[in-house]
Amino acid sequence: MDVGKLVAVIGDEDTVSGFLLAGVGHRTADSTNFLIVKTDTKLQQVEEAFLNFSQRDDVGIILINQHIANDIRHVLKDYTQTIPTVLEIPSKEHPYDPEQDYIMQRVNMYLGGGN
Amino acid sequence: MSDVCTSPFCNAGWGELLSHMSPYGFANFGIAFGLGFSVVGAAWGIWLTGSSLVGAAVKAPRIRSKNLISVIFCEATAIYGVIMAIILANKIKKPDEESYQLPENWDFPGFYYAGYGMFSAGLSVGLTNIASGVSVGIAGSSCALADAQDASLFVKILIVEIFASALGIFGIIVGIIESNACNFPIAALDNGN
Amino acid sequence: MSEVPPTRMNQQVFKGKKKAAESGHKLLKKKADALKVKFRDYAKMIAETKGTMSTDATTAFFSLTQAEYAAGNFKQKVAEGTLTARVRVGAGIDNVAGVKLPVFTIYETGGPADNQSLGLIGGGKKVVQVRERFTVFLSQLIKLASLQTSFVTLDEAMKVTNRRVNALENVTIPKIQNVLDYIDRELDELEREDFTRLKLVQGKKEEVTVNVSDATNKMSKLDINQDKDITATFDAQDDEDVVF
Amino acid sequence: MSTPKGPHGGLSDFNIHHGFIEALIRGMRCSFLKDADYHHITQCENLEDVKLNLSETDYADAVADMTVLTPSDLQAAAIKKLVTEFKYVRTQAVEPLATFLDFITYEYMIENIMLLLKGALSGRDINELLAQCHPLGMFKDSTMRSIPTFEPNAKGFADLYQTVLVDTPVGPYFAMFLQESSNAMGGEVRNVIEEVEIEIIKSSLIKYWIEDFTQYVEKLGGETAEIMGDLLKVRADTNAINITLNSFGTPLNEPAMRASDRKRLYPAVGHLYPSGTSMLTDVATEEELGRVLSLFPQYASIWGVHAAGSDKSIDDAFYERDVMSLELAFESQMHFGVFYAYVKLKEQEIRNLVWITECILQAQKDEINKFVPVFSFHAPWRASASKAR
Repeated sequence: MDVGKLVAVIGDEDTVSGFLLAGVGHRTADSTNFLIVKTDTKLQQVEEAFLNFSQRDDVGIILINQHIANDIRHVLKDYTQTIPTVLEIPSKEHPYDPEQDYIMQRVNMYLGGGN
Repeated sequence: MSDVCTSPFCNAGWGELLSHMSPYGFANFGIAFGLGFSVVGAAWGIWLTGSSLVGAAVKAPRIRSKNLISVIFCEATAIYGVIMAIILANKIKKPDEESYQLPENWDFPGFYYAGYGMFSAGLSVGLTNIASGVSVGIAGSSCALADAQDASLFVKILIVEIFASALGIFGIIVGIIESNACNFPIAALDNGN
Repeated sequence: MSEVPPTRMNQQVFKGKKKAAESGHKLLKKKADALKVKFRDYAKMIAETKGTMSTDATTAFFSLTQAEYAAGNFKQKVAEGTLTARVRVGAGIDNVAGVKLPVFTIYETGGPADNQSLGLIGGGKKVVQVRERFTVFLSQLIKLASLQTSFVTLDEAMKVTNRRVNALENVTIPKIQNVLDYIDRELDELEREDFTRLKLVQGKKEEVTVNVSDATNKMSKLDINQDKDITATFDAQDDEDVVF
Repeated sequence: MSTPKGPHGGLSDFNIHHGFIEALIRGMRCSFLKDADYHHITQCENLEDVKLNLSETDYADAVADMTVLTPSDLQAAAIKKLVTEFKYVRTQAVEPLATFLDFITYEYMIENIMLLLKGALSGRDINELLAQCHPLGMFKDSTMRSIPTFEPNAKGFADLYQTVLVDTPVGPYFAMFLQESSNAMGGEVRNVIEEVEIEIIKSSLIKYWIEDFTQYVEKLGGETAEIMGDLLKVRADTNAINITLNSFGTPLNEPAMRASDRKRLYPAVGHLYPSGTSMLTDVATEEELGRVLSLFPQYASIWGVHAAGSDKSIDDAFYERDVMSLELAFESQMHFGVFYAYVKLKEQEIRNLVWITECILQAQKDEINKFVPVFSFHAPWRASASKAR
């Protein structure tokens, strides 16, 4: 086992390809650390992949496209672990919308309320 | 060539073959070649033009009636052949008196001249019309393709086609002039007059 | 509170408790403030990083588009073949005011890149550009991930600290104060009771001495006048003092 | 003087067999987007407008049933349209054009075969892989049907290669590659495919394809050999240059690999072959590559674009040059080059459309005009030619 944890990616083809090129991809005999979500990918698959990544102890960060995160928001809401960290990232078709990001909501509330 | 034929009935070669052919035969071959080659030229041209025209009209149907003119140009070469054939056919006259042998004072030079003349007139029309037909065909094919892309090119290429078509006219003009001098003698020459 | 026996001993104990609670409150308050400052910093940093992240993301995705224009559709090939993670994250720990914050650091194994010859026939340079852009984006994201984890952890820590501060301020200290007050009151009461008792005892004692002296006087002199004198020495007003 | 003639006919008899089909493909040339169309599309604010603009072009049918236009959907629809057109032409073609057209599809077949083999090896669902294949490079129906029946494991994979893929038209290229590599590696088919990178296998196959295609075109002779031969030579050179340039920074550029592996990828045809390619073998840095290319005037200018380091990349320069030579193929009649040119130019157009829609989608207005339009009056070579006139 190498040192360091993996970065898992759940996203559309562009996002996943990009990160794979950056070198996060890891394929072992029975599992991968990424999931390409296409239009015909079932929601259940996404949920399973997310739960799987979040339970693996070699995963440090889970990157997930925001529009996909919105689809499995019900799962994300119940997610309370600190590690792996779930990070919502923009995708090509869906520019980043801070309004939908749970963390950004908190940040804005705090900064807005604090000022 | 070990055994050279020495009999008087032996064929002495192409020269003898050609000189022994009847001038009527030559004249009629002239008509046949003139018409036949012209029609071959026309058909060839129409094929070249037609296939391109049909193909190009799939995507640009507007060219279909305009470019029929190319087909008509090709057709014209056949018509030249037909005209020439009719002119030549009218010039073949059989002798007034029917006999097994031509009389001694028959105008043999004129007779042969007419035969060879009409043969070559027919051949020149036929060959020029093949060339003309093919060249009109190629130009017409390009015309159809060009017109399909840009309608303004049609007239320009049509001029090229007209020049190609003119090649056939050269042939028919020369052919007519050539055949003008050809008169089949119909009676024996008047001796002493 | 009633279970606390109001003794001097206990008073001392509770005074100590109060002092401890107050200093604890002060410290926690300080910690809460420190956390709050940090928390604000993180919040600001997250807001900033998320802002730059979205521009990074745009350039990263656009480089992908450029590469696709130059190299054709190569995306499906990226996920093929064996892959070994070249970029991993190391988890360190940062300490802010006693709160342990997880920190991710980008960590490259230095292994060879997968599918190195992508775009060999054309567009290879653009593919390299995609690798670079996405690596930048990724490092940005990893930074953000640290910030975000810290943010959540700090948030949690702050909640706990604030709860403690509030608990000390609003529950524990008043409770101790109440106990102290009660002990004070009870002790005062006891004191006053003692005083009365003492006075009574004193009065009784004096009565006894007077009676004794009366008896001796009676016995020695047996004089009625002397009896009057004795009552005169007892001032009526003096007596009132002892009457409750 | 006689016009050069091959088995497919010359000026006077080409049309007898191929006149209709050539006219058809030239008629389809109308369907390329015009400068004005590009102008309108690049002005669009969102993809809805793009769709609206496209419905006035030849892509009307392709975009008609799309509710939301996305670049990838547009690409798929446009490729589908191209494939329909190509299939139509293919069904009308007679020999030797039919074989020529098949040669065009082999390039895509190579791509597909690689995808299938590599995908099957990493245990992907084969039906999913089939969906990703380029439709132009689809195999025969019977082959396609039999591919999913193989099990996605090592044995099934070997069976797949030995019983099905060998019989496909690109099978011989594959056999050649395997023979060449197994001499070097001494391994089995499976090992070779597992160990060699997909792009390198693909490059080798493409090299064999170019060589084979060139040979066929030479055999056809005439105008086709002249025009199509040149297109293929240029293609071969482009590949050689790109392989060299893109190998920098990868193991292929290591001195030992340069002569053994990289040299093998250079096609044995082209203007650069053989003196140029043998020089390219020893090239290790960009500077050296530039020095070699400066000996070849036609590539010196393209290299100049790269060396200048402007925001135009060498790929753009190659595309520009390709589009120019492909357009020029349309300038001559009665040869087969137009069919190849049509497919390649359409591909360029699809690339352009994807580029434009992506730019609009990602709000990159500054970049939107960085594409190479097809049959544009503003193309640099046309513009400079008309200025000179």
